[in-house]
Amino acid sequence: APLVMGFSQVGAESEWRTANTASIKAAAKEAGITLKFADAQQKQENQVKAIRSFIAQKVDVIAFSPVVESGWDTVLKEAKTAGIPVILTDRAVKVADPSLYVTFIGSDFVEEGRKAARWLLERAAKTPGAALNIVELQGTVGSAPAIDRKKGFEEVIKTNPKLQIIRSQSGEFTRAKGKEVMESFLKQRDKKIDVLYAHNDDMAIGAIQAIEEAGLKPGQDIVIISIDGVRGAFEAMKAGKLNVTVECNPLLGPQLMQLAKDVVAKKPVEKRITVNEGVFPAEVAAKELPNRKY
Amino acid sequence: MKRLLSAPSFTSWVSVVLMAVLFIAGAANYTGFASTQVVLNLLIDNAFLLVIAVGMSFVILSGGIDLSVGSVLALTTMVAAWLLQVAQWPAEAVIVLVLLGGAAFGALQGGVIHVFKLQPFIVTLAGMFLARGLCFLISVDSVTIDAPLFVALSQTQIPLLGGAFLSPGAVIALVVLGLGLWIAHCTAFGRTIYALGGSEASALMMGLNVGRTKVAVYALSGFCASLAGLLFAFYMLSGYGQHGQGVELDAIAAVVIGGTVLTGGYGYVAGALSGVLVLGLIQTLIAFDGTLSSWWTKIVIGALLFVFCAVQRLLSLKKAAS
Amino acid sequence: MSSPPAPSSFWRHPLARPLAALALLLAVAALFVPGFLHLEIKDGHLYGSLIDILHRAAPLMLAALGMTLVIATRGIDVSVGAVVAIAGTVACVLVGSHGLAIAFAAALGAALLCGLWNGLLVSALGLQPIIATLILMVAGRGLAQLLTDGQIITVYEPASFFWLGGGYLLGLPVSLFVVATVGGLTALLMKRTALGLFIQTVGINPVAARLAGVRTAAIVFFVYVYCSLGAGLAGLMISSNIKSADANNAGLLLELDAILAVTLGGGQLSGGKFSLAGSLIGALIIQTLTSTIYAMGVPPQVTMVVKAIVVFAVCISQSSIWSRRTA
Amino acid sequence: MTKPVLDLSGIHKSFPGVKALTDVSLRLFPGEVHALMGQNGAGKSTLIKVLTGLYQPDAGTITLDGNPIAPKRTEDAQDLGIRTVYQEVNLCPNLSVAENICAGRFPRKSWLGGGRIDWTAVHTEARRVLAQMDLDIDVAAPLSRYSLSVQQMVAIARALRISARVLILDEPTSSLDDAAVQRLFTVLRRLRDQGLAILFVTHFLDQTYALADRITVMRNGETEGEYLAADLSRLALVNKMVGAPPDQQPTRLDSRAPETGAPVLKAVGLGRRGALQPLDMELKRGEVLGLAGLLGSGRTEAARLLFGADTADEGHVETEGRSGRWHSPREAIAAGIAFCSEDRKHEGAILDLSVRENILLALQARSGLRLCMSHEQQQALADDYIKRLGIKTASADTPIGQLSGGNQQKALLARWLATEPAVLILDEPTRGIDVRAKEDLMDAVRALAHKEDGTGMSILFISSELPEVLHCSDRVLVLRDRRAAGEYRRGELDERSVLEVIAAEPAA
Ligand SMILES: Nc1ncnc2c1ncn2[C@@H]1O[C@H](COP(=O)(O)OP(=O)(O)OP(=O)(O)O)[C@@H](O)[C@H]1O
Ligand SMILES: Nc1ncnc2c1ncn2[C@@H]1O[C@H](COP(=O)(O)OP(=O)(O)OP(=O)(O)O)[C@@H](O)[C@H]1O
Ligand SMILES: [Mg+2]
Ligand SMILES: [Mg+2]
Repeated sequence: APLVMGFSQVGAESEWRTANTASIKAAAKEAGITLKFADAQQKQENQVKAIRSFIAQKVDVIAFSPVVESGWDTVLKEAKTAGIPVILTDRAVKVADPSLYVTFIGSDFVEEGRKAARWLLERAAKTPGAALNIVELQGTVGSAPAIDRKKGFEEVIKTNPKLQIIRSQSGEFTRAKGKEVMESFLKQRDKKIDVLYAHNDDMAIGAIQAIEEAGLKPGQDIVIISIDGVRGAFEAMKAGKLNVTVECNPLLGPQLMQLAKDVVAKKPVEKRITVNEGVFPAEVAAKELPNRKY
Repeated sequence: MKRLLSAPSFTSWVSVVLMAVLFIAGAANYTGFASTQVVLNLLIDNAFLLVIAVGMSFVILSGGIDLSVGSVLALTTMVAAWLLQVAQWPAEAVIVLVLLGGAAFGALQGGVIHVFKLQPFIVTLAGMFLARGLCFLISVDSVTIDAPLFVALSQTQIPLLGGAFLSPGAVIALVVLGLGLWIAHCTAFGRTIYALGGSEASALMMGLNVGRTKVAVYALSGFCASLAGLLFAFYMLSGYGQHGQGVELDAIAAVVIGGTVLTGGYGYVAGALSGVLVLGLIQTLIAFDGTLSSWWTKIVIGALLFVFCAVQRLLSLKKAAS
Repeated sequence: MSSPPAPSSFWRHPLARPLAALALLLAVAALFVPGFLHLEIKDGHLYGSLIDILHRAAPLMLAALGMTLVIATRGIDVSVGAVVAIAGTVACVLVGSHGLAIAFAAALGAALLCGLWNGLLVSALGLQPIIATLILMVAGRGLAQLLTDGQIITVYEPASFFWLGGGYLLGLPVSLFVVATVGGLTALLMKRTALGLFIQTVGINPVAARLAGVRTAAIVFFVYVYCSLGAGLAGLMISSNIKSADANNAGLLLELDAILAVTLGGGQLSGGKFSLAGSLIGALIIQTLTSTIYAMGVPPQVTMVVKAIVVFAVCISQSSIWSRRTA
Repeated sequence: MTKPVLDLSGIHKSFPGVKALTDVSLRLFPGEVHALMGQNGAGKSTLIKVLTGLYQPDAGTITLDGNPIAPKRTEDAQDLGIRTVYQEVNLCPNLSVAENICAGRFPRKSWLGGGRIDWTAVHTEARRVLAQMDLDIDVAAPLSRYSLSVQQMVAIARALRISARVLILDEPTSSLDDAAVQRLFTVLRRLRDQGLAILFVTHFLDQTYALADRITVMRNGETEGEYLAADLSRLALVNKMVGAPPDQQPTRLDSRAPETGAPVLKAVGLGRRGALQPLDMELKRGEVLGLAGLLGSGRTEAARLLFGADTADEGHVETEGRSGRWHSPREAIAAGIAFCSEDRKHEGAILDLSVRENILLALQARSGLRLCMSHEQQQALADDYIKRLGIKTASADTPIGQLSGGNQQKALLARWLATEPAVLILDEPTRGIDVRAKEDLMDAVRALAHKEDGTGMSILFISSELPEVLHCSDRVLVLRDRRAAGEYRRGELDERSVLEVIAAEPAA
């Protein structure tokens, strides 16, 4: 019988997520794995319910992208008791007993924040002297990527006192809110804005519109850094409106399926598997664009 | 049969029958569906929702609404986690404190509604922002709970026949439901709630204590929300400001599906159970199906909800006609 | 809607308190944020925070207008956000291939269908409004995502598509003219026909309304259709503004804001008397609050608490117990 | 002389724009029935609401047994031993009859039983109090299932259940029939003899004199005076209420309509299961047809079927031009029928809307969305009816909910008169309106029907007041047990014999 995998996805809140889902579904088909897919609509309790139903259905392996890091002990213990291995994707979980999951494959949000900051440090080094005022568009308050991307970014920025975050507000990961908040930032004329750091591409794209409508040139008057690396971001870079995007690779389907097979076959796997993620500055955008699958 | 048809609780019976139909459909289509544990999981996974729905039933029966429950749930998990992990309080003290806190939060809202003669919707909406905001003031990140009592409650399995089990949370929820039924049907307070929902002006003229009842109803709902928060904390072992997003709508939906009229005065607290189970069953069906994309999930939930409500409504209409 | 008797004192007027709340908010913003009230001409149109507020509030105002009527009949429509998503998506999917006119017509047509559906469930089937519209609230966003396969549809062409949500006319955002037109037409409809009277009648006492010969079912049906159409227009505006359709996030929780706007404007959720102007002011209060919070640089984790406190304060200031004391 | 139990003095109360009470005083003595009389809008109900804590007086003192009291809520008044039946039925329609009677003071199980409500005791208790008034209904059924008159009796039963010091009844008899009134009076007399002080508001002079020992007359929000019932003649009482010696009684020209008028409304075997047995009925042009019967005899049901408020499940209705069944009141209205319901609070008034809008509503609903007249015309129409029917209101823009009960009733009548219907169905139209207005109304009814030129309205007149029915009607149809029990021409019968027919045992 084909391998059965239960997969609990966070939701379909962004293009990134949709690409992630698509990759997993396609890879499962490719690998001949029967996929039980459950969408949690951004709620942890729904994920727990889904995992319980996977256990009841006696699937061979469970994989999921946790909505948050904590709160998984009980249900994972149930999975372990039922003898079903668990693979985490996309983000890690905090559990008292690390044997509750077999492996974790996915991105490191803190690292993404750091990468974004490092790019900015380099750029700042090229233009010594002037201080750089940064505005930050945060993700949804309390969400893991928002917390971690902020943390990583701030950690690195601290090393250069000339870099100052002058405003930081939540744009809830959406274009509309990103635009609205950026509009508001632009209206305050006490300090000049030099850099925009957005926690995802969607907000950056919204903010670009706001900057243009304020009569400024995005990418030139204001340097824009964002994270995710979705197609829209590359198009913006190609048009010179975005300076850099830090990739957060959603296409981990094939890797996940391979892992699942290994895990079920009881082959040893590493506890932490990172996916390849790059930093794409505007210069390489045109070349890279045709390669983007999402 | 005729008596059943004419009983005012007919709508509730319709829900039960429809639920059975949903379950049989699931059992026929998906392997592993027709097991005791799947049924019990409905209770285990929705224990917190059931507790909130019981509180919400009272609020809706009294002609009000409480939108703050989801946020109070989150705030409870957050405060509990903070007190346990950061302030290192004993678990028992934390439990008592958050329960009192939830009741106080609800009572405060009830007080504002009564004293200033404001609409419950808007006051509890502000309460919803407030409670959620307070979570983030404590911490934006999620806080793991490792207090032994909580862990024990989280992982205890109460064995039932045939290897199936129930969680302590589910048992607590059932007890709350029982208490709710008792309050609604056997106490003067419960009957005053119905009276209030039937006609507030009349209740006032009948010399019932409208003010105290209103405050108590919201206090009860706040209490249930914080108890649900504790169940949630047992369930997830974490405190987090994003917990319980949209739970208020689920609870309202459950109560209304269970046959309670949103404008108050008509319905049964027991309906909360059938409402919660219907919502849970729909989710379980979808999880078992496992082929739906995110958007088809939403569409199917909507469609099942529609079929359920429409059939329920048509059957009740037929009854009214006959 | 009936013309109130000449107000003996300013505070008796139903719009006085919402207006005062709005003024106070603006005053606070002006005090703490230098240049908040500053307006200048840029690229031939007015530019400044005040314009932003009006511009941003436009979709909410449209939704609030419809919600006002629904609430006046004792109903509620929680599907507004989903309709926003559907209309925006339909427009963005079609505009590239079929042109502006067809895209807009199709979007409004989709919204109309949503309204018909809601109206049918509430008035013909007799479902409770919150459940009837909850169905569309859940499924609607799914339908919108189905159209886009979960992607965000970005529109590059034609530029005229962006005019509705981002263009300017006579130095003011086009969206304002849309709101003014819709609001004006609605007000006319309420004043120059008996619709306003019937809506209130149905909201206050549906039994008596039926006995007086009012077509209660038709009235209820109409308000849901109207509300959805308003939401559809709001959806067009939002997607035109961000030049894309984000089926999952467009108009998320807009229904709550719309209901809040209606109540802040003095509408009673128990049905009956309503004030279109009040709801518009309510919408402006909400947007001013949001903009002020952004402008004052309130940290995002504190935002919610601030919002809650302001909503509490505005509500309590509108409580009827004050007027009784002063009367 | 004994001291008063309850003494109100110098009570002032004003609403925005209206002075409802000015320097009102009232004394209630134990063991006496005290009638509070006054025209519609005189301030009777307002005074009662002040007394029971529902409104706070602007000035004035209330003493109970010599101790000043200031009830802030109705419960306070209840705790002080003041029980009240308000003018409009103020009970909860969703609760059962028994609960409505016992709410607030449920019999409980003992501590051992968990202190929960003793439902058996609740039901027995409810049945006991209802039995005092000879009412034998299913007390477990929701209140909304019963007609207004039954609801009114339940409200009275609620007040009677707990022994109190003071019992206040605001127009308790407005929708009761004679037998029920007599039973109520028996109970009240007994309570009076037990030393209870009873305050009683009514517009029926007969009842006043049958029951009251003392009368306080109110006029325009002021106390006109307090009298012993024995010292005050009827005429004097009316004069004091109205404030001026009555202008010459209008000569009642009884211009009888030609009896050959064509039938404008005909019911053929019209019936509805559980509500009305098939009924044949004919209403001719310019005729007043009275519908008499006991409580629950099916008069309201007949009216509702004729109007399409309920759909009939057998038989049909014939009007000029069409025949069939109504599916909604709209159809009936379009065919020129109007129906003024007995339950003005739930089926008539749109409380938050102005008097003008309330008057205009049916007319507007008939002409659809297009405004049927300009704002000025509306105003003129409303003002016209306010003047013609003597509606006491600050202005046509006052919300109808702020009017006194009787004035609301008149405004609702105006709503239907404004549609100039061919057939007007009046269900208890005199409910709660004062003596003078009642006479005016009956004159108006006859005048509307009996036009010389034969264009008069046809009126179906339903009232629990048999004298009214007999006085007004050209023909009387008696209903008993939900079926027609006989039809009588004017003058064929007197009150006594009709009563016999009405109350006859149903033929087996
Ligand atoms: N809530 C209110 N707001 C404004 N005016 C009111 C209110 N209640 C009563 N009034 C006014 O006070 C006056 C006295 O009304 P009240 O109801 O006491 O009359 P009543 O003597 O009981 O008449 P009826 O015999 O018709 O019942 C009326 O003019 C009425 O319009
Ligand atoms: N005295 C009574 N005993 C038992 N049931 C009654 C009594 N009076 C009325 N009912 C109930 O009330 C219901 C409604 O009858 P209703 O009183 O409306 O008829 P009606 O002839 O219009 O009387 P009225 O107009 O005087 O109220 C009936 O279903 C009947 O069962
Ligand atoms: Mg009165
Ligand atoms: Mg009747």
